[in-house]
Amino acid sequence: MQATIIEAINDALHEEMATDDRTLVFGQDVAESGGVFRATEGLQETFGGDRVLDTPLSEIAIVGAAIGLATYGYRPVAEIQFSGFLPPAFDQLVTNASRIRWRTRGELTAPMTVRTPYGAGVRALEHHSESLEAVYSHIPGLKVAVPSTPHDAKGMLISAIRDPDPVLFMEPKHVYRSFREEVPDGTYTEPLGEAAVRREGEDVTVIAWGAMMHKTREAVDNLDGIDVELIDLRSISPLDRETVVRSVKKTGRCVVVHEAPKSGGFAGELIATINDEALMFLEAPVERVTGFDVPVPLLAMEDFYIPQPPRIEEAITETVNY
Amino acid sequence: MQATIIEAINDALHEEMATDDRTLVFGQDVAESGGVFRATEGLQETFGGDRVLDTPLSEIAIVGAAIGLATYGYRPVAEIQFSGFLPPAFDQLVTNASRIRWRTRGELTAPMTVRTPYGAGVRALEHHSESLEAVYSHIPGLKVAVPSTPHDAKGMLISAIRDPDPVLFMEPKHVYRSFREEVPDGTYTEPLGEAAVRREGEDVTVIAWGAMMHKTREAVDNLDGIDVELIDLRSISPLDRETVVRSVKKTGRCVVVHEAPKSGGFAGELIATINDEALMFLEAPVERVTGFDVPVPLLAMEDFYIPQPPRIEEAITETVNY
Amino acid sequence: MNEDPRPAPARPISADAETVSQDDVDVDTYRILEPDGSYDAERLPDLDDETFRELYRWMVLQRVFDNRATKLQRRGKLGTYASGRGQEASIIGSAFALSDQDRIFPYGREAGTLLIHGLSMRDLLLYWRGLEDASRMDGANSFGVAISIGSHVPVVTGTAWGMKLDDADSVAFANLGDGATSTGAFHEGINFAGVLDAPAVFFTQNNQYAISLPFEEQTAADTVAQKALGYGIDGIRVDGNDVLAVYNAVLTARENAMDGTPTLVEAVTYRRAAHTTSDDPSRYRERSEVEEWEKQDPLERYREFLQSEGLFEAIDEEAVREEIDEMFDDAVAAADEFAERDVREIFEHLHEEMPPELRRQLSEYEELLDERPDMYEHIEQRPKG
Amino acid sequence: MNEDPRPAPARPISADAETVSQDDVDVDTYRILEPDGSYDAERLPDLDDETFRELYRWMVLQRVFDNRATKLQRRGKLGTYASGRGQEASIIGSAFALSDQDRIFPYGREAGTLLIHGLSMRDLLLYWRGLEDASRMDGANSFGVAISIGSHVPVVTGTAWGMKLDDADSVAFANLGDGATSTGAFHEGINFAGVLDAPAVFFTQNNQYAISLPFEEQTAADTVAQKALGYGIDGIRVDGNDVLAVYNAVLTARENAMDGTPTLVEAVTYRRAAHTTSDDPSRYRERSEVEEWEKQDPLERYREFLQSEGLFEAIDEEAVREEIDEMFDDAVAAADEFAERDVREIFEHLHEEMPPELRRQLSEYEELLDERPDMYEHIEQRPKG
Ligand SMILES: Cc1ncc(C[n+]2csc(CCOP(=O)(O)OP(=O)(O)O)c2C)c(N)n1
Ligand SMILES: Cc1ncc(C[n+]2csc(CCOP(=O)(O)OP(=O)(O)O)c2C)c(N)n1
Ligand SMILES: [Mg+2]
Ligand SMILES: [Mg+2]
Repeated sequence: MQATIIEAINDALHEEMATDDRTLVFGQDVAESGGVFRATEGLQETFGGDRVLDTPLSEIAIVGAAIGLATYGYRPVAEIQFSGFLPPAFDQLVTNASRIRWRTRGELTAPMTVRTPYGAGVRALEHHSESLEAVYSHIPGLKVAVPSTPHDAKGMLISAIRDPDPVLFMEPKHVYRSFREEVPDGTYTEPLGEAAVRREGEDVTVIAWGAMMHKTREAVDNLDGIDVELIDLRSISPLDRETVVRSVKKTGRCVVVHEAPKSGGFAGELIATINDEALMFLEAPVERVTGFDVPVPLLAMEDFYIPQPPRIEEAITETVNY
Repeated sequence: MQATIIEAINDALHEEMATDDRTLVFGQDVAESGGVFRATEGLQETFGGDRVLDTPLSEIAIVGAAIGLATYGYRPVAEIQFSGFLPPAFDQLVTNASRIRWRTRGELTAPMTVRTPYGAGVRALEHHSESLEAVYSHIPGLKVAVPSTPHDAKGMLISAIRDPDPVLFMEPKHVYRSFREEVPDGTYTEPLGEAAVRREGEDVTVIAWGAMMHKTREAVDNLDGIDVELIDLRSISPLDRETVVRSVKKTGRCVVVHEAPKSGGFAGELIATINDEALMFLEAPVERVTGFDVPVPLLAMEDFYIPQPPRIEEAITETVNY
Repeated sequence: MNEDPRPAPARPISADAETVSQDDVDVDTYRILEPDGSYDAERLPDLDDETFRELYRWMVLQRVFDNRATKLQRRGKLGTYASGRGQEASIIGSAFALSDQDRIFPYGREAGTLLIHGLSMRDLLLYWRGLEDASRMDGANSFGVAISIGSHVPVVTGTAWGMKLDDADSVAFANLGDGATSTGAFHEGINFAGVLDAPAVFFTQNNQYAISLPFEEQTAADTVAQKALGYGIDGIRVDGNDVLAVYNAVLTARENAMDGTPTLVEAVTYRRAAHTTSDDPSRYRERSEVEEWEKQDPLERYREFLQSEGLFEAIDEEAVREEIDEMFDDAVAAADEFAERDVREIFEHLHEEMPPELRRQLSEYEELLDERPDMYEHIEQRPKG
Repeated sequence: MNEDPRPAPARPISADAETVSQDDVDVDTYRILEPDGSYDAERLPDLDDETFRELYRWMVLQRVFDNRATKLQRRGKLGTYASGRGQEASIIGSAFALSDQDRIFPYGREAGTLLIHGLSMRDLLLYWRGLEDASRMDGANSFGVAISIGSHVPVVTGTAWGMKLDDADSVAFANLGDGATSTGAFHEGINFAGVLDAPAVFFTQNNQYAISLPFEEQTAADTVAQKALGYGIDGIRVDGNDVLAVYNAVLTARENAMDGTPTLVEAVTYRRAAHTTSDDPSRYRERSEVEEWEKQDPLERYREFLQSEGLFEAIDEEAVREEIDEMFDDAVAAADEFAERDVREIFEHLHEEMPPELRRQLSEYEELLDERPDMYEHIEQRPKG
């Protein structure tokens, strides 16, 4: 079928709910109303109120209950309505979700998924536009996935739900509906922990993920005469170091694009990885095209904040001409 | 006077409480009992129960109330008993403390300090040994300081309290009492945002902060024939890029030591900075000596986790011999 | 030691420990104006005639503002908007009970509260247009809007604590929704306020929904007010569609608070509009339910009272509405004239002194914007609606 | 519109909104055994004589274990230890009310609970020696200890929810302290449990302190039990030094919970020991206060009951203590024999499958440990005491 990202996610949830009756979906406004972005539309009708449930406005309890269910044998898929509202539950991720397997030496495990739309560009209110993947990537035991296409959104979400360990599934809400592509019917998985090379090239490696993949692709398409290798990172943690390193060894140049503020952003880990394993192949500094070290502006100014294609183009050109 | 870090902190609090009567100190067990590490000992006796207060077991409320007080004109110095218990208040840091000046365009400001002991090595229970400075460094608007000496602890804490914006002050509890040094009486400040070069050298730049400074110094002292430039980072945010870059341009080699897990750790930002501004000076990859990508083990095994001098020595030697 | 000494409680052993439950406590709903038009004269607040009328005019203003703003949004000239329709008595009644010294912590729906307390209508519109500059809250003694639900509650406690230390004649006043009562921040903030005897008023507009979730599914507690008992503070449950009752309730709460008892007020009302302009309430509630509440319209109820008291004659409702419409038009015009923002604005006001790295980011960006004017093809300085 | 329509509430306008407060609710403390030795025969649980005696033996075990563990710590052979001294009735009484199917969420002081429910004494000692391997909770149906106070409460709710979905004959049982009731996690977890009608028992040992902070300063609420009202669930306040009352209270709570009413139990007791072996309580409380509570010793109170019932004769207390001491000695010996841990242990069990980067970190580290045997000068695999 042809599907947008949001449709693909909805489809993945339907598939997994049908496949494994220990899969549960809950969160704010996910059941009765089908989710503020309609990601969970139709689930309650199909699978009933026991398995698809609206929760109170309690992010701690949403994530905490997911842990309690998962360690008891269920496969919870919790939604946090916007990733800007995940910080209240940060402690549950750090203190319990990511380490219950560790703490109990494998006796209890937390096969749970926390889905949350992230990123700027939808003209929403404050706290609706954050991208804190770098923060979550630093929690050992927590996987962090960010799909950028409908195909991956479905396949990776199914992988996340089936994963034996907790996965934070960050959804690029800016491109939830911006395009359709062919998405296989039925069940399939896309692996977590593997980047995808979207375009092979010789001149420069460009790495992005989530919504930034699309800004980056636009930039790449605008660049004549530069043979870009474009990597969709897809997994922030675990990081597919191999694909990144292999590519940079080939091209000798690299640009990383992300929405989050520059300082402390995930580009740092990528650059450190390149430094570790491909430093001597670098012909130019790795460029970062990122959000600025400020909160995401309110809607009137947010476009200034988001890395736009011309910025990305400049960085690529500069890197190639370095 | 000769003072340990904990004594220097206590002294700084006494000084600032005496200097500015809008300074308040609160947190769990800080008043009546003087703090589990005795950082706040004697404050309540001297400054009274109105200004030095025990709070309930409510990290959200501790940080939240500090914001409310600071925006109302007070200078709160809140203690979070162990940095492993700061995650419940993460949202208050992200959502309110770091951005109230931004949100109100400077009308309201949050001149507040959150003190918290961080790091492993004191044989405590789970969640008592974390080092999440990289996480906090990624929040625009929040300063993050980590002193490593009594002199800095006092001077930087006074700076933090006087800072017009929120400062997270992470104290290396592992070395709270491990040594004394001369600490000036009375009031003085050490700037935030400035690293200190602890030892000049030509062969390799070694960067550490907090408790790791001491492990690192031990390693450096063990290394014969390597002329190390040793940088105590002191401020994680804002980062003193200049000092780092200047040093690496000189030495062409660098090792970063931190306690936190490697992936997503703050070494990434340092390496990215070096990549930005000194890549072509690098004669070897920057080495990271860090905690592993696991939670800090419980007390029986924690020494395995902490970067010990021989590990640091190896990394320095390898980098120099690269 | 017996290896397995426990009796199997699965075979029920009769146990009789007494429980305490919400049935053990009566929570009355305070009301002055009955839906049938009668009222409790004893309870009438001691206001002069003009103030009685002003209350009405401000309720009309809230209604008109909400309508106009919603329309503006539909025309793509405002961002997402959250209407207070149905909650006018709660919004205006509470606002009237506060003094200029009180610090307000808004949660979004209370246009009238902010306007009464000094914010200009232009700035309020600019806020909903997503302009940082408007959150300055110029003229009002107000914190920024707590978009992260419940996140302001502990901050309110801190400010109230400061007021107590200063012996100030004021309170910190939180506006919040029923949804916020499910958050950890609510709990920690109010519990701490109780310990501190802080002069804080936690004013909960229980409009029966947190987006699609009805109050009954947010908590098994029958009321918000009873949550006060868990904190050892006072609770007041008030008819949130009765502006005079709300006024008295918040005055009472305010006095209590200044006397050292923080108070949790629950104004029982109803959100008649969609959650925001992005929401479609037909997905989760029946139109008939809304209609039931329309019959309890707070403006009508209060108008009846004014009429029965002979106070309404001096109000020319038509003229009032026209005046408000004009204010709104002027505000939109002023908002439209508000200069395009300079990119510097998003770099400023985060730190008292901009750190070097941020300065560099700004100057590099300014250069880029110069060199690549096509950047502006990607930058729209307006709501998309 | 009047520019400043508000009356100045500083001139107090009399307002009379009724408040609800904790004075409106009576929270009785359930008790069976009076401190004076009398008891309420009606309330006695229906246990056989041997079980009555087992209750006593386990209380002794808790007491002895705490003493011995504290001493072991003083000798540098255990990490920080948190004693349950004074809370034996709460710890043992609650443990006896639970079935094997119930999942326990411990908070640290309840040695007896874990031992009753199948953990070996060796493993419990290893836990306090900081060995990950012990947190496996071998033999017990238990979650890991919630060292982050309150953090387990929403997890308990989730597990109870799962039990409800499974129609299981069990509850999720949280042990927590009074301190935990101030956390946001407590609030969100219990409120959600109320909404879910989840079979959860939240058992609060109100031992009057959160480290140095007395209960009165943790909350303005008079009791923990009344906090149930804010969640629409049931509360039970029980004398936590009366083992039979605690047993009945938890049985009641458990039955309620399985019938769909989660229950918050407050066991009123006292922490007679230091908070942990790192704490010095003389900094914040008077010895006389401790002595007052020593008079209410839970073991003595229960012994008197057993004596008056003629049940005590069959107990040779000396022998019981000796037996426990021996068990403890054996457990220490077994713990001492527990092999030195291999470094792999800290890399394992975080992921089902170790990610490549972590595998690399491990193998590099193993190499380093080989090459630099002086690493072991920095690595001590034991508590420092
Ligand atoms: C912490 C947090 N979680 C989720 C949201 C998304 N959200 C916005 S408003 C809302 C419901 C708020 O309900 P209530 O507090 O009753 O206020 P109302 O909108 O009914 O006035 C939700 C869930 C949010 N803004 N903040
Ligand atoms: C979230 C969190 N904050 C702070 C601490 C430090 N701390 C450990 S125990 C304790 C007091 C706990 O009191 P209570 O819940 O009453 O349990 P008790 O120790 O009295 O049995 C504190 C503050 C912690 N462990 N977790
Ligand atoms: Mg509501
Ligand atoms: Mg306690």
